[in-house]
Amino acid sequence: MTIRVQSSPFDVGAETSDFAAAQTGMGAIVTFTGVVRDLPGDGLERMEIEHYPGMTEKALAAIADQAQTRWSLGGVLIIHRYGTLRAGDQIMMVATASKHRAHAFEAADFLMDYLKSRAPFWKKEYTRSGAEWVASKDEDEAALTRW
Amino acid sequence: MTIRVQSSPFDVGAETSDFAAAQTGMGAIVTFTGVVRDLPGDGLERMEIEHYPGMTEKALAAIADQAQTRWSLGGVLIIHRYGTLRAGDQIMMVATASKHRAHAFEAADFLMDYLKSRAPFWKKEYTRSGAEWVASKDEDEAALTRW
Amino acid sequence: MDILYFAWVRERVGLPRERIETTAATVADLVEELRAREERYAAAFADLSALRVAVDQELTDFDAPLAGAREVAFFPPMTGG
Amino acid sequence: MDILYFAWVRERVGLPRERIETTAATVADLVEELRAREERYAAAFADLSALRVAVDQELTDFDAPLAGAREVAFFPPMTGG
Repeated sequence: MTIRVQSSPFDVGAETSDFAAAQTGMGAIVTFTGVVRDLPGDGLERMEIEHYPGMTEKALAAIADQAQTRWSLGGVLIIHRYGTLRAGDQIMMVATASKHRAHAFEAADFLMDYLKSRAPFWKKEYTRSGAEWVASKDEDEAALTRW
Repeated sequence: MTIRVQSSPFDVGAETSDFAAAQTGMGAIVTFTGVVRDLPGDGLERMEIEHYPGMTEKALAAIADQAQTRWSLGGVLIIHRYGTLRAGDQIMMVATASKHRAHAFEAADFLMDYLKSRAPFWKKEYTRSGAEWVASKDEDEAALTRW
Repeated sequence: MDILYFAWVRERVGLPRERIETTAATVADLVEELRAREERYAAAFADLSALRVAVDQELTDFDAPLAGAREVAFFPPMTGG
Repeated sequence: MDILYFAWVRERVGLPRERIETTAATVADLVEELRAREERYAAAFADLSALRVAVDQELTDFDAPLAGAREVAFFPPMTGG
């Protein structure tokens, strides 16, 4: 299991390559990459991501542990950035490997749902008209009941 | 939409990078990579993948079209190899991009289910004790009823 | 009409493709014609439930009409991915 | 005890962390103490349903006991991913 919380960009291609190369006996590899979207209207000047150093790493490791308990997985990778990002920047990625494609897909989907609502990150969006904390969505919390 | 049917290996890292770079306004990118697994017991000497040139490309394009009709997607990429492969070789990949993570996940999962049962590829496994065509699984056909 | 065979169907028939003259109205009629030819065809087409068919590169059923068809392919269920 | 604030809770309280002496038995008791201090705390803790709390870096509830706790953090619902 690899957990990285970093302000610097990551290279999704190199990460995917390295992750795939590190797996043995796995038939299926799924990756998810989250990208900062521009805002309609004013446009996004930048996004600031705040996190809780210490707790963040623990929370992500606990989520990855849960995934490894629920599905038969090889590797699990989670990378999440903090600090200043702009539209088009890659904000985070997860990767899962399993012998079975359904496990790899479900585990990646699960990681994303939990990461959104249980890992201590907060986003603030800056536009020409001001700055606003991104509100959590009821649907994100509701998504956890799928698992 | 990009469909590639090729005997040569592909670089999953470079493909993921290029795919991600080509998307605009997409918040979510999902990739699935299929890897040849070794066989218990005798071990896999090699796998030969046969396909139906002409129909293969059409069938994959039709599956990608269906995905684009059902979900709100940016790009869709499908790469599938044919010819000789060995354990650990990457056999195929799909990538999907969407504004919404659920769409990207579901579309990639759908592409895999359809590709398995509706694209004209056949696998033959060679071991020390002989060669055998891989039998289709009832569960693969059943998976299509999810959609 | 071009007839194509893939995977173990190809191996049983002993060739990947052939051109034949036929007046078969449906895929099923064509299968009957082929079966009657030689033992290797009878072996390849022994169990239709184990076979799939494409007419002009589109998956279809054994009762599909062949009017205007240029290419018919027989093969086992696909195992890609 | 170290008290940490994140996102708009941090902005309302006006600082990211502070060390306080408290005999509060539960998180809810601690919130009452903080609210009574100054207007900026009252503003930050006006609506508990909009807040989440972690004790020693584990998410928990407002009725969680504080015996032995070294670090309590208050923040809005997370929005990562």
